[in-house]
Amino acid sequence: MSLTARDLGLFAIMGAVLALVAMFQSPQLAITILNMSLISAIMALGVNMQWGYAGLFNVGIMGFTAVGGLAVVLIAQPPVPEAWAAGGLGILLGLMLGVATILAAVIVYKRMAPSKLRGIAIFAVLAVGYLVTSYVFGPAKQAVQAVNPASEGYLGGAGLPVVLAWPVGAVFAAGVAWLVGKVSLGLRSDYLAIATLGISEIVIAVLKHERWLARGVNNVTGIERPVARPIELQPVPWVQSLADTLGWTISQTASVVSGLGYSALFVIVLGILIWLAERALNSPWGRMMRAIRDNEVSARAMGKDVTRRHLMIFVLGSAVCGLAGAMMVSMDGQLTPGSYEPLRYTFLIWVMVIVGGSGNNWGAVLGAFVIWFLWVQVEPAGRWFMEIVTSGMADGSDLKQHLLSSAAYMRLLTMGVALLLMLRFAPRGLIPER
Amino acid sequence: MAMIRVENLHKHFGGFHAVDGATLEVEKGSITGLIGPNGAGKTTLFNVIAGVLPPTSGQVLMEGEDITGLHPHALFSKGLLRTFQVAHEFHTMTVRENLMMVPPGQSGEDLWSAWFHPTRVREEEHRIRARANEVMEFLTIDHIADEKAGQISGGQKKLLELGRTMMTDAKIVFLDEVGAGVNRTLLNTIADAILRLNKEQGYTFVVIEHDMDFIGRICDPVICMAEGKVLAQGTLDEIKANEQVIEAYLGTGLKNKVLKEEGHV
Amino acid sequence: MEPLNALVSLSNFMLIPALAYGSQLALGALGITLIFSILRFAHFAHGDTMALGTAAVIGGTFFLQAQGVTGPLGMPTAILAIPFGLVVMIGYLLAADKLVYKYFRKVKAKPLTFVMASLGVMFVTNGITRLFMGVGETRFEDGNRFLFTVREFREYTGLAEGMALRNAQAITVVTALIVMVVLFWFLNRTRSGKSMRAYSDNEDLALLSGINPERVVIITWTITGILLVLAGTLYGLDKGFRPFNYFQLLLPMFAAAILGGLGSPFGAIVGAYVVAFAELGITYAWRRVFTYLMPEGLEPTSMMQLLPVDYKFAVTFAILVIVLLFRPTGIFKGKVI
Amino acid sequence: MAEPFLIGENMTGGYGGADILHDCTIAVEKGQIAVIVGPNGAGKSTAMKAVFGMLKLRQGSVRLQGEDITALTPQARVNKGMGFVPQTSNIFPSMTVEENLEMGAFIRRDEIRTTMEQVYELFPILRDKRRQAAGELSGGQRQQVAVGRALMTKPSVLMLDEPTAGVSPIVMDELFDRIIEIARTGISILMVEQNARQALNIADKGYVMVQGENRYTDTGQALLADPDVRKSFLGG
Amino acid sequence: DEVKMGVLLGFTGPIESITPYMADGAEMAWNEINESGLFLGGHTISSVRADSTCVDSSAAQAAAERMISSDGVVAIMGADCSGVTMAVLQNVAMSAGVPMISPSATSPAFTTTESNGLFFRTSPSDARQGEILAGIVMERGFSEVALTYTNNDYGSGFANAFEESFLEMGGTITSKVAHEEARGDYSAEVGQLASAGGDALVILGYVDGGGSMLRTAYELGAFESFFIGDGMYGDEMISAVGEALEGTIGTIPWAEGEGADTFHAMAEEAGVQGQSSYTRESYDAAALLALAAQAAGEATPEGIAANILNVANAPGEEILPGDLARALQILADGGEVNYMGATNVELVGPGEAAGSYREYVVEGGEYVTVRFH
Ligand SMILES: Nc1ncnc2c1ncn2[C@@H]1O[C@H](COP(=O)(O)OP(=O)(O)OP(=O)(O)O)[C@@H](O)[C@H]1O
Ligand SMILES: Nc1ncnc2c1ncn2[C@@H]1O[C@H](COP(=O)(O)OP(=O)(O)OP(=O)(O)O)[C@@H](O)[C@H]1O
Ligand SMILES: [Mg+2]
Ligand SMILES: [Mg+2]
Repeated sequence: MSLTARDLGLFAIMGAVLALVAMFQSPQLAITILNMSLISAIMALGVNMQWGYAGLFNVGIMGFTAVGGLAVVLIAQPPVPEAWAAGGLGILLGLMLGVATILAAVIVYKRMAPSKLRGIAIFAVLAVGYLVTSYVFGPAKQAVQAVNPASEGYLGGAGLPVVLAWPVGAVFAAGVAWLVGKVSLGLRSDYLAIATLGISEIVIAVLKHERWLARGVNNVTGIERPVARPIELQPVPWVQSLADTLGWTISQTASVVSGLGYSALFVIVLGILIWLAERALNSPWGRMMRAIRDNEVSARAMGKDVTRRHLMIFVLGSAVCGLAGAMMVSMDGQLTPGSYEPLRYTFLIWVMVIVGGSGNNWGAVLGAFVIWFLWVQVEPAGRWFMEIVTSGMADGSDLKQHLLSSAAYMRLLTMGVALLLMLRFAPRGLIPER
Repeated sequence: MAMIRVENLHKHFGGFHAVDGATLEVEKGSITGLIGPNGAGKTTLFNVIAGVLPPTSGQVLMEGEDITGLHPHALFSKGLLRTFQVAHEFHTMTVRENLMMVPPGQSGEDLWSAWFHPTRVREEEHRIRARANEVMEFLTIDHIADEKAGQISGGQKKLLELGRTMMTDAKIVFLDEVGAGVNRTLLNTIADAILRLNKEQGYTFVVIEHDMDFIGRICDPVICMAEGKVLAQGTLDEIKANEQVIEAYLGTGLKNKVLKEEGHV
Repeated sequence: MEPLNALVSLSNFMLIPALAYGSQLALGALGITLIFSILRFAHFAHGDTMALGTAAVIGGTFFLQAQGVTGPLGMPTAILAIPFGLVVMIGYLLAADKLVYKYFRKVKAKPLTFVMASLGVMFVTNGITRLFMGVGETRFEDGNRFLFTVREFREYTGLAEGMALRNAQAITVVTALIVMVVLFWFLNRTRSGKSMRAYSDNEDLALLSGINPERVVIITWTITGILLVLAGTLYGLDKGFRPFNYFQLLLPMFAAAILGGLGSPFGAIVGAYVVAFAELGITYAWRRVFTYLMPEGLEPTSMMQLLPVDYKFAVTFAILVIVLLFRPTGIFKGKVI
Repeated sequence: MAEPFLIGENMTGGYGGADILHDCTIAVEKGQIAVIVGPNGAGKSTAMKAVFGMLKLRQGSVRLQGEDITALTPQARVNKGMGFVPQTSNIFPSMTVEENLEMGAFIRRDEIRTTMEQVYELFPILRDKRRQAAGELSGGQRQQVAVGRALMTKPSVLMLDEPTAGVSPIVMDELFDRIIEIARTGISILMVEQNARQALNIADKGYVMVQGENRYTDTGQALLADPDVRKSFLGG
Repeated sequence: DEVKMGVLLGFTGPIESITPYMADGAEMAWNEINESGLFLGGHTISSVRADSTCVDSSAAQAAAERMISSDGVVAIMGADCSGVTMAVLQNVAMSAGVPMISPSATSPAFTTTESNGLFFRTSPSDARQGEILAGIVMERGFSEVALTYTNNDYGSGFANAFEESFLEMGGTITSKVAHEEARGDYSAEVGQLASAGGDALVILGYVDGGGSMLRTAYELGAFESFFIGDGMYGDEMISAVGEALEGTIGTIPWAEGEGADTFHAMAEEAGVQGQSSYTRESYDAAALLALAAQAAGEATPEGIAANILNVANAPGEEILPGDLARALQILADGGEVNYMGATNVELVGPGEAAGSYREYVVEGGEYVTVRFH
C-alpha cells in the first residue's frame, strides 16, 4: 500500500536484525520475539486508530487487553460443574440484579425532572439494588470459590475451541469500550486519559479479586492452545524428518515449527487488520477522522457527529486491543491477572506508537517490532555494557562487584537511552504520518 | 415565514449578560448585516444559534421550527452553516482536504463503503474534488491547495472558512467577520460571491462585519447590537443616521474620514 | 467520653494518615501541574526523579551522620541534607532538560513526543537510582520518630483509643503548607512567577514581551526540583525509601493533578487531598467509630464499610471518573493539551 | 539617503521550505509611520516576523539605528526597544487583561501605572474588563488588549500586524489617531494593514508587497493616488 | 570446561528488592562447587542471569528462550513468581527439555501440572505451613485474629490454608484483607483490620508489603501481637520494621541442625545477605542442579532432570550447605547422597516439596528459634 522505499528499508533492517538473532543467538529466540512483536503490533494498531486517527488519548489499553484475555478463559476452559451446581445460578441472578439496578437508576434519571427528589430516588434505587444484589450474589460467590479452591474455585468456561475466543475477546473489549466511551468520551485528552487509566485499573482489580470469574490472583493455567505445543510435535514423523534435513535437534525443530504456526496465524490477523485500517485511513472516513482530531468544534459545525464517531473509533480500537489480548493469553496458555501493569501493557504500547509514528499504521507496526525487540534484548546489552565498564577494574573490588550486580537495572536504563535517541533523531516517528 | 427568528434570547457568563434579551428576525433570502461595538454579543449570539453554546433562556426558530439547543451537526444537516471569527481550520490537513471533508452524506465516511465499495467512493470523491477546485479557484487560493492549512496566512485561513460554506448546499450561512484581515480587493470579490450565492442559490446570509463598505455593498437590512440587545434595525442608511448607533459604534470619525478620503479621489 | 474515643480512633486511622499522605501527594502533584502548564507535557519521570532526589538526600544524610551531625530538636538529620539533595536534583533536571527536552522545544514537537521523552528519562532515572541505592528499602530516619505514640497518648489521656503522630507527618503537613503559600505568592505576585504563567499561556508572545524562555524553563525545573526533593524526602521519612514505591506514586500524583484540573496549582492541592481522603475514607470501616457513638445494644455488627479495602486503588479511580463526569476538566477547570 | 531607523534589507527566507520572501526591503524612519499592504499570503506577516527575528533569513540583514541585529533573538530585540503585535494569538488567554498589560511592560523597571492609564483611556472597555481572563473577551476586545500590551513596552519602534482587524469603526478611528500621536512622540511605527485606505492615509511611507517582493514603494498619499494600486490592492 | 546454568529471577519489578540476594545465594552454591574442582572431573559452572520481571510473562519467556537456546544453559534456577514460572515452564523449558527448580513459586497449580519431570521447587507448599502456623497461633492463646495476605497466588493460597486450619481448630478470623506489594501507604488496610478487632494480626506476605503492614499496624496501635509467614523472614525485615517486630512470631522452612547455621556463616563470609527471603531456597535449588548433573555424570538437561529426585531424597549421605565438595566426591565415587541443604529439602515428586519448619520469635532484634515443626 502506501509504503515508500525508505519505509520498506526500515522493515528490511528490522527483518535483518531478527535474522541475525536467529543466526547468532537462536531461531527459537527470534521466533519468540517475532510472535510477541506481532501481537504488540496489533495492540499498537488499535491504539493508533484511537490516537493517530481520532486523537483519543486512551491510557486504558491494559484493561481492554485483559478483558480480551478473560474471554479466552471463558470460552476455552472446561466448565466446572460442581461450581455451577454450588452457586452458578446465584451468580447469574446476582449479575442480572446488578444490571437491573443500574438500568432502573438510569430510567429514574431519564424519567424524572431534575430535582432533589430525583437524587433521593436514584440513591434509594441504588441502595436497595446494592443490598438485594449482594444478598443474592455474596453467598453464591463464596460457594463457588469454595469448590476445590486450590485448582478450581471458579465457574470455568464454555469449553469451546480456543480460536473462537479471539473474536469473542474483541467483542468483550468492544463491549467494555462502549460502556466506557458512553460515560467518558465527553472528556478531552488528558482527562479522558486519566479516566481510561482509572477504568483499566478497575477492570484489573475486578479480575484480581473476583475469583469466581477467572480464579483471580490464583491464575488460570493450562489453557488449550490454537497451535500444537512443541512437546506434542516432537514425536510427529514429519517434524523429525525436518529436523534431520535441517540438521537441528528435534526439540529445536518442534519449537520452531510451533512458533511459526503462531506467527502464521498472527500474520494473517495483522494482515487483515492492516488492510482494513489502511483502506479506512485513506478514504473519506479517514479524512473525516483527521478533521475531527484537528478541530472538534469545527468538525461539528461541518456537520460531523463527533460524539458518535468518537465512540465508534474508541470501540473499534479497543476491540483490536482486546483481540490482541486474547491472542496473547492463548499463546501463553494462561491468564495471570497480577501481571497486568500499566507500564507494560499501556505505556510500552504508547511508546511503540509514538516511536513508530502515530497516525501511520505501518509506523505503529514497525514501532511495535523495534520497541519489543529492545524491551527483550536490551537486557543482555546492559550486562555487556557493565562488563565493559568494569573490565578495567581490579577483580573483586567493591565498586566492580556493585556495578556488576547492578547490571539488571541497566535494562531499563538502556531502554531509556534507546528510546531517547530514537525520539531525538525521529521526533515524528520512524515512519511519520503523511 | 422568517428563516431565523430569535426570541428574547439570553446568554449569561457567570454574572455577565453577553446576550441580554435579543429578539430579531432574518428574512428568507435576505443578506442581513449584524454590526455592533466590540463585545456587543454578536459572536455569542451566533454561537448560541449554531448550537455551540446553550442559551440561558430564550428560543431560536428556523422556518418556524424550534431549533434551540440542537447539536451543531444536526443544525448543519438542516442547512445552517457558520464560519468562525477566529479561523478554525483543520491544521494538519491540506487546504483541499479541508474543503473536501465538508459535503455531508459522503458514502466513503461510512466504514463499510470505505472498505467494500471503493468504486462508488472513488466516483464521489472525483465529484467533490472538482467542486473543491472550483471553490479554491474562485477564492484565489488554488495555488496553496496542497499546503497544510495550519501553515497558510491569516487572510487565507479566512478565505478557507468561507470556502467551506460553499462546498455544500446551505439554507442559511452565518459569516463571522469574514472580512477582517482579508484584502479589500478580494473582499469585493467575496461580496460578489455572496450576492451571487444569494441570488442564484437562494442562500440566506447573516453577516457580522466591521467594514461599512462591505456591509453597504451587500447587506439589507442591517441590525445593530449593543450590550447584548438589539439597538437598531433598518437599511444601512437608516442605521448610519441613528444617533445611538453613531455614538456606540460608528463614531463621528467615520464621517470625517469619508469626507477626507473623498477628497483624494 | 465516647464521642471523643470515636474521634480519636477516626483521626488515628484515617484523618492523620490521609492528611500526611495528601500533603505528600500535593507536593508531587504541584510539580506535575507546573510542568504541565509551563512546559506543556505530562511528566512521567516524576516518580522516578523524586526517588533520585530522595536518594541524594539519603546520601547526604548518611554523610552527615558519619560526621556525627544529627538533626536539631530531635528532627531527622535528613532535614539538614535537603540542600544537598536540592543541588543534585536541580542539576539533574536541568541536565535532562538540556539533553532531552530542549531539542523537542526547539523543533516544536507535539506534546506526546515530550511525554514519551519523559518516559525515556523515567527509564534512565530508574536505572541510575537503582545503581546507586539498590532496590531494597532504605530507612534514613533518625531522631524522634514520634511526637507522641499511641501508647503515650492513651496513658496521658486515659482514653481507650489511642492516637499517634509521627514527627515526619507533622513536618510534612507544616512543610506542605508553607511551600504552598510560598508557591502561590511566587506565581501570582512576583515578576518571575508571572512570566512563567505568561510563557505557559503563549510561548511566542512571551518571547515578544522580552521574557527569556530559557530562564522560565530553568525556574520551572528549579521549583519542580524543590517540590520533588521535599515531597520525596518527607514521603521517605514517613514510609521508608524504596525506588519502586516512588514509581508507584506516579499514578496517584497524576490523578491528583488531573482531578484538581491540570495546570491549576490550587487544584493540584485539592485533588491530592481528595485522592488521599477518598483512598482512606471510602474503604474506611466505620464500625469502631459507630461502636462508640451508638447507644449500647445497638452497636453495628457489620464492618460499616462502603467498599471492601480490596478495591482501595480502584475506588480512587472510580471517584476520579465520577468527578470528571460532572466536572470534565477537573475541580478547578484545567487546561487541555 | 541616511540610514533609516529600522530597516530589513534585501530579506530572503521562509519557514524552512520554499522561500516566502524574495529580496524584500522594509524600512521605517524615526518618528514616522510605514504601512505594508498587499494581498493575502503575500508575505507581509512573514516580513514582519523576519524583521523581528522570528524567522531565519537566508539573505539580507536587519539593522536598527545602523546596528546590525540580524543575529539577535527576538527577546534581545525587545530589549533594544522593539515592540511587536502579531497577527494571530497575540494575547495571553488565561491571564487577566491587566496581567496581559503588565507582561507587556515586562522589561520595564520604572513605574508602569501611567502607561497603563493611557492604555485604559485609549480602550475604555479594557478598564471594565481588567480582571477578566483575556481569552474570554470578544474578538475585537482581544485585539485591543494586544495593541495595549505592545504599547506598554514603550518601544522606540512599534510593529503592528493588522491591529485593526475586527475592531469596530469607532475604535479603529481612535486607534489610528493614537498611532499618529505615538509617531509624533518620536516612535517609529511599522504596520501591516488591510484597512489599507485609512492606513495609507496616515502613512509616511507605503509598501505594496506581492508574492514576497516589493511591488510598489512610495509615500502613503502617492500610493493612494495610484489607480493601479487602488484597483488591485485597495479594493477600488 | 564451562557448564552454563541459568538464574531466572525478577531483577526488575515488584519483587526486585529480594531477587539480587536470591541470585547471590544460588551463585554461592556454584562457587562452592567450582572451588572444589570436583565437578564432573574439573568442569566449572558459570551462571547466566536473566530478568523474569516477575510479572511480564512474555519478557520472561524471551529471556528464558535466550538462556536456553542462545546461551545454552542446561538447567534453570528459577523462576520466581508463579505466573511467569508457569509460562516459562510450559512454553519454553518443556519444549526444550530443560529442567527448572524454582526457589519461590508456591502456587498449588504446580503440584498438578504435568511437567514431564522437569519442574521442581525447593519451597514447600503453603498448605502445610498454613496448618503449622495456625497451630502456633492457637497454642499461644490467640483464638481471634485478623488476617492479611499479599494479593497473589502465594498469599491467597497460604491464607486459605491458614484460615481452614484455624477455623477447624476453633479459632475466629475477624477480618481477612488482601494487600498489594510495594504500595507506600497501608493505613486503609490497617484501618479495616483494626476496626474488625482481634487479639493478633497474622501477616502472610513479603518484606516489602507485609513489613509495611506490620509497622503501620503497630504504630497506629491497631495490634500488639503479630504472626508472620516465611515470605517475611530476613534481615531487611528487622532493619525496615525495627522495634515493631519485637515479639513477633513466625515460621520458616528450615533444616533442623547445623544446615542453616552453616549456610548463614558461609553467606556472611561471602558477603551475601543470607537472611533474606528465599536465599536459602535459591542456594538449595542451585546445589541440587549441580549435584544432579554430577550424579548423571554429564551436564545435560536430560541427565540433570533425571537425577534431581535421587540427589534430593533419601537414601544416601545427608548433605548440608558447605558440604558440597563431599557430595560431589560421593557421587563421583558412585555413592548416593540425600541433599538436605539449608532448608531441609525433600522433594515429593516433581513439583512438590516437603520440609520442616522453624518457629522463631524476634527478641532484641534477633531471630530466636523456639522449636522445629
Ligand atoms: N466564555 C466567556 N466568559 C465570559 N465572558 C465572555 C465569554 N465569551 C464572551 N464573553 C463576553 O461576552 C461579551 C460578548 O462577546 P462577543 O464575542 O459575543 O462579542 P462580539 O459582539 O462578537 O464582539 P467583536 O466584534 O469584538 O467580535 C464580551 O464582553 C465578552 O467579554
Ligand atoms: N508557519 C508557516 N509555515 C509555513 N508556511 C507559512 C507559515 N505561515 C505562512 N506561511 C506561508 O507563507 C506565505 C505568506 O504568509 P504571510 O502570513 O506572510 O502572508 P500575509 O501577507 O501576512 O497574508 P495575510 O494578509 O493573509 O495575513 C503564505 O503563502 C503561507 O502559506
Ligand atoms: Mg465577535
Ligand atoms: Mg498576515
